[in-house]
Amino acid sequence: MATAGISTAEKTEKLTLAQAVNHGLAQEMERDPSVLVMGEDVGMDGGVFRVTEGLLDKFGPDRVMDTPLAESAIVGAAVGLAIAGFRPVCEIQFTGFVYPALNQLFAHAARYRNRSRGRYPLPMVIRMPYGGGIHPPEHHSESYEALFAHTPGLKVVIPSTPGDAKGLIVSAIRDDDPVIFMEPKRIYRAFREEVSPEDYTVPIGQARIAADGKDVAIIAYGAMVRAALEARETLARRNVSAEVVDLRTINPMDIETILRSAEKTGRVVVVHEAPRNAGVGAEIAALIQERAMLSLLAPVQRVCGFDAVFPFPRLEEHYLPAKERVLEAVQKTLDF
Amino acid sequence: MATAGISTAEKTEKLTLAQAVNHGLAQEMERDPSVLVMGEDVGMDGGVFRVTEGLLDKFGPDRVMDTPLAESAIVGAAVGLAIAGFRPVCEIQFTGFVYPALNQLFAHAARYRNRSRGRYPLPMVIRMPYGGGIHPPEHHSESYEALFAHTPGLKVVIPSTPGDAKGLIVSAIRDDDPVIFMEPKRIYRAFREEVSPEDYTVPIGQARIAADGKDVAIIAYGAMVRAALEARETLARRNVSAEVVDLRTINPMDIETILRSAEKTGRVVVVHEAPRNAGVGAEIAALIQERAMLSLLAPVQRVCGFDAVFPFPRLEEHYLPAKERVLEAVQKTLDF
Amino acid sequence: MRVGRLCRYPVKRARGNLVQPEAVIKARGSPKSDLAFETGDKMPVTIIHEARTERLEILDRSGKADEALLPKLSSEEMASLYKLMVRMRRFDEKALALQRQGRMGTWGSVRGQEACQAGLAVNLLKEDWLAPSFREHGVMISHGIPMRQIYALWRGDERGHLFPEGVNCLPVSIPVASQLLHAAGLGLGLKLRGEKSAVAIGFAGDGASSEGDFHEALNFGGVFKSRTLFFIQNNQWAISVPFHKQTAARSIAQRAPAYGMPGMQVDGNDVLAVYAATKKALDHVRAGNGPYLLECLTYRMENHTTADDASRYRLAEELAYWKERDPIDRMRAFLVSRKLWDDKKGQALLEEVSAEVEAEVKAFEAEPAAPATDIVDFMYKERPWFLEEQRALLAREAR
Amino acid sequence: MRVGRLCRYPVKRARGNLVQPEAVIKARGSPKSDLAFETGDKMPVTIIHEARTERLEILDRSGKADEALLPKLSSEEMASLYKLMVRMRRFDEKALALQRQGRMGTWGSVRGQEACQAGLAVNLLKEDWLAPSFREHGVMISHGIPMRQIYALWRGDERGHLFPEGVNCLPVSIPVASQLLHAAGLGLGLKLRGEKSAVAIGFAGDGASSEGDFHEALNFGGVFKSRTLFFIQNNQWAISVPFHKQTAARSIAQRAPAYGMPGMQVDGNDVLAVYAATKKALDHVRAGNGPYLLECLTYRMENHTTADDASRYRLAEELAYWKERDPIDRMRAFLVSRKLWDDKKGQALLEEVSAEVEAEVKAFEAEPAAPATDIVDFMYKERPWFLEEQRALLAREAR
Ligand SMILES: Cc1ncc(C[n+]2csc(CCOP(=O)(O)OP(=O)(O)O)c2C)c(N)n1
Ligand SMILES: Cc1ncc(C[n+]2csc(CCOP(=O)(O)OP(=O)(O)O)c2C)c(N)n1
Ligand SMILES: [Mg+2]
Ligand SMILES: [Mg+2]
Repeated sequence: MATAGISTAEKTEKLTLAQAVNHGLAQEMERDPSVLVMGEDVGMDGGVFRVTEGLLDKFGPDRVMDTPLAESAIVGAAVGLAIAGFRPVCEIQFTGFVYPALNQLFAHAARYRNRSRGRYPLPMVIRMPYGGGIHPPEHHSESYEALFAHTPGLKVVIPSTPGDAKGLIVSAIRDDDPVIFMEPKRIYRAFREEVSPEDYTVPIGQARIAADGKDVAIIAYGAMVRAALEARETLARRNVSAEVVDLRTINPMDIETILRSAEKTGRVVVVHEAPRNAGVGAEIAALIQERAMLSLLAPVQRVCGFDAVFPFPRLEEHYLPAKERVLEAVQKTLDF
Repeated sequence: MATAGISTAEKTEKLTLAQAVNHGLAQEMERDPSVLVMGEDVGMDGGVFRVTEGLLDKFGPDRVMDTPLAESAIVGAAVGLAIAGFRPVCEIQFTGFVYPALNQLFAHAARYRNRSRGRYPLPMVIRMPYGGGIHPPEHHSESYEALFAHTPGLKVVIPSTPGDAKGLIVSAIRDDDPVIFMEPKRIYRAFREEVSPEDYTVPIGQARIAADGKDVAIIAYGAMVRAALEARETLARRNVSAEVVDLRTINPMDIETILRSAEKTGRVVVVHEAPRNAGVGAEIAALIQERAMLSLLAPVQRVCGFDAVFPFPRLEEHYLPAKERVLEAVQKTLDF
Repeated sequence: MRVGRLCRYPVKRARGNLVQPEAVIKARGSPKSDLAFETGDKMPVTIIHEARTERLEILDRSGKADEALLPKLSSEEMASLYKLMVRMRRFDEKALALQRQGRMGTWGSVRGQEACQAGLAVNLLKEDWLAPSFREHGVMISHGIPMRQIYALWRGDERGHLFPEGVNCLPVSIPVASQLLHAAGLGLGLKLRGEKSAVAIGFAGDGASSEGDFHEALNFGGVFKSRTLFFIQNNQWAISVPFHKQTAARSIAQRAPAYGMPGMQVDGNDVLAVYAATKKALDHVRAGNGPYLLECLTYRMENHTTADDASRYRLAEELAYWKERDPIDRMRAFLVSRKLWDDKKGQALLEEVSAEVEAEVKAFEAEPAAPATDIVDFMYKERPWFLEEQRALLAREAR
Repeated sequence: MRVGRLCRYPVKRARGNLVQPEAVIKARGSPKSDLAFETGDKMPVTIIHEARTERLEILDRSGKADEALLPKLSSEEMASLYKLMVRMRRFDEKALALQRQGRMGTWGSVRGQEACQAGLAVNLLKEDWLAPSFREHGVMISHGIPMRQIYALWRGDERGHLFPEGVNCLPVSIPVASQLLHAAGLGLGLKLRGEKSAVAIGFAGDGASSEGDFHEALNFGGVFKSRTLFFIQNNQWAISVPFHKQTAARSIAQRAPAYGMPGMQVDGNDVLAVYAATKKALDHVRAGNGPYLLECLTYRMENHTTADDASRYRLAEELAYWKERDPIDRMRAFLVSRKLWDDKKGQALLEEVSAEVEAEVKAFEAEPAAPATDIVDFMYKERPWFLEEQRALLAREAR
């Protein structure tokens, strides 16, 4: 049977990032009957972004569960389901609505393996769209990856392409530890890409050189990778060769790749949407100066969201880091 | 009337940090009838650490409220009380139990002034003991200041001495924005200090040079200031002159003082109990390399808690950063 | 080191007379549980609690009223209830039209819930506080918030939230149920201030009732007898999730006993019933008896928001069924049957509210966007150094 | 740019036939609310829900039983209930003694609640799962967890949590009420796995019942008919806060209707009543009828924990009152009155359990501390690079 969401194709297809996640979910549910999908509106509605579309029809209400409107219940019940032998994939409708679930995530999901001395690992995935760019009401544009990165026991993954999205969601589902899987909603459908219908994984913990260069390294993830690549084009015209590193995993970070690019170029700019203060960019800057200071030709620059609430739509474009701000930061490293 | 907690003294008294907070609370409640204290066991019991002791007898149940066991309710109701014209001071019994309140803190307390374009500022204080060192059960040793520092709209204050504790709690209560006030439970009663019975404040946003030096700057806060000072003594015997900076406010950070010490010494070690990854130490290192790289003689070193769950009591001493680890880090900056 | 030495809280080490003499405890009012003397004496099976939950309906769907229950309202007051509803609907329809034209952001329609919000609105005093969720436009414009501000808000402009001085309404709260706690705290604040009339209204939907904050708010309000009306509009859907998947309970109203407060359900498409029920509930709260839980059983006639497509999960026949129970048609039928309304009046009313709505649209669309620096300017009373730097960047880019 | 263009979710842009044909919705089972056909037809006041909450008591405080209600238990079974309680108390008393000597960490005593936990324990099957809070030692040791492990745990050693294979018990959960959600999810998992007997028991106290997670867990369990017994020990105190300050409700049991599940209150100091009530509740859950809410009304005889000093907030006379209602004395009186127990038996039992307890203490105290590297070794299945580095530091310091 064919429904909108799910691929029945034998050969490579052009998919959006949202569809790629959908295909990854469908493939894993097919392969492993212990995989469950649960969350608000994930069933009949297929998720407000249609990422779980078609799964209810294909796998039925025992494996695709519309839950009550209660995020703590979604994650807390998933903990129990994981202990019962399932691999729940929870959807939190927006990152701005994950806070009610933080007690279950921080006090339990992140700690259960450790607390039980390895007896109860929790193979669970918490998916959530994150970031700005869709002009929604308040609370629909948050980027809170630093919270999860700062919490020992969680892994944090953020794809930036359809191909990675499928490979990473599969890895996340197969991972025996809780994985926070943040999806850049801004590029859910921004572009399509050839995605193999095969069963493949992209390993958690490995960054990707999105484009190589020698003068400066731009480290980004999620929707910001595009801003980085746009900046790279402009820089090329100015005869500046920029390398773009797509982090893909926020925790555990790919320290080798980060240091290699830093040492190779001597100049680093980190880009993310989240606020600056104690954000992921701070960690990257701290690590680089700690471990590669002597190869630095300039201080690591950070291009972040403001230390302010994400604005309502009419001012949204002023909040998000854009190509111009990346260029400005790169210039700083060149002029230093 | 005199009860255990509350000072009636006219002249300077030797107080513990816990007593100093208690005196600050009592003085402000005396001065300003809109100040309320609310939380679990803050009334009849005087708080599990006795920080609110005597307040119920002195100010009555309408101003000192034992709440139901519900952290989201404590903070959420405080938001409403602040809008009604009160200045609630909430106690969260331990930082490890603040997670259920994070939705109210992140989605509302931190955003209300901004959301209402200044119409509804929220003068409220959220007090919570934090950190390790008392050999308690799980969840009683957490240090999560980075969460709050990363959330725009909150201020984060951590005293390390009785004198500062009183002056800072008073400033926090008088502040028109929400202040997270984290109390280092480990040193609640570790030592006494002369504290003036006068009405005085210590400004939020200003660090303190706990001890000056010229070869290396050790930046710490809360209970870690003592580890830093102990390290300083040992270093002195090795003819290394260490400056100790007590941050006091985590957000907004005192950038001038931090940079001045960094530029003066060229070597910086940051110490905190919280995990490393995207912690406050990362922000400090990032800021220093960003703004003072040329004066650095070595990379900024971080001495943090492990990226692991705070262990149960039998292994606790191995988790907490101690003098030895600080010395090791200082040596790294000297050998660089 | 002796294990556990450090792990007692410092009870024994703090100063002063820590062990409270019995006298002191008694003086403070014994905290002894009122249950403390209830077991081990009686036998065998005792009924410790009984509860019944009622639903009030006054108008049937054809507009025929139960005379006995008819609230004592003058003809004008009856008509004004109707007028309020028509004004709300016109306001709402306009927003949907603007959204289709790309002149409005995501809009959550109040269509179908006008009776709930009008029946409440006419019982409100100026000094009452609203703690709205995102679907309370109807009662908000009735409580004194200019339409233009709500339009501006959902068009994506924070300045819409700067409500006129003296209009007691909190900003729109989007995390469902969270505002119920603000209403509980505000209601307690009003009590502590010694208010004798003002109360706080906390709004939430059927979906929101599953959140932990719903529970904590009602329980907190109950314990402190806060001056709060918990006003639940059960429109039977939470986006795509129907009420029977939201909870195994048959109603929200039957949760009142769980918090030791009174509660009831009312036909939310029957404005006279909502009027009567709200009046009863507000009398209870205003008198200082503590909070009240009122559930309005209504129906969401539109998509969840303009971002939603309800045809994916909802049957057309269900919608048709509820069209026949439209709160506005029902009240009009009632008024007409009593000769209190006719087409001429209807025409005049429509022209009046349409003119108002058009004027408000003009006004909000005339507003230029706020300066980008507004992003950082309302975060704290004083801007810290980093926001000064970030503000400079925004200002630079603006040039 | 046209405002709002981006702010619709991409309904219109995704591929395929998005608007579900009615047929498909029907085929999936119409999500139509079962309330959808209930308003606008009936008039005027209807009772939509009635609930009564019962409390069961079988033994009065003198140990006299209500014959009619006496559960059908053999003499041995009756005695075994008593033995379980004595074993729990001895285990608990020993921990308190160790703590006073600095050989134990913070200890939360189960004294006074033995009847709740013994009455439940004897109804448990090996395959049942416990989701304990921090005061469930009694039922835990009865369900097969070695005393030494619970001692080790509260002495501050995570290895205590490595319960024996096949003993279905989750680690102790300290954030109150949070474990109720694990029990709800586990109970759903057991249902999905097609279990016909196994159930999950979620434990919480009266204070915990105020947390949002209590509400979310019972509501979730109710919706999914999970195989979960929500077992609430209302010992009337949450540290220093008495039950009547915890909620305006008179009982926890009366909250069952709020979640569409059955519930009752039982005298938690009456082990026969707890036995009977638990049996009834477990039969309901095992049969697949969904969750059950059982409230045991009991009393915390000790300080909250060894870190607490209850004399600061609790009247001596209240404690005295409850001493007269001690669950163990009461059951002994009953057994003695039936010639099922005497001092000789009592002496033998005491010696037996004391010997066991002493052996267990020896065993746990013989355990050397775990290596410091354990701090990082259980965080993830594989250690990431930073934990390798941190492990090296710990190893270095250990040398
Ligand atoms: C805490 C939280 N989780 C998720 C959402 C996303 N969301 C917005 S409205 C909604 C459904 C709300 O249903 P209900 O409470 O019945 O209100 P209604 O929309 O029917 O008025 C959801 C899930 C949210 N706003 N807040
Ligand atoms: C979420 C959370 N907040 C606060 C605490 C601190 N605390 C530990 S036990 C307790 C009281 C619990 O009372 P109750 O639920 O009645 O259980 P009891 O101690 O009576 O067995 C509190 C407030 C906690 N453990 N978890
Ligand atoms: Mg609804
Ligand atoms: Mg209790």
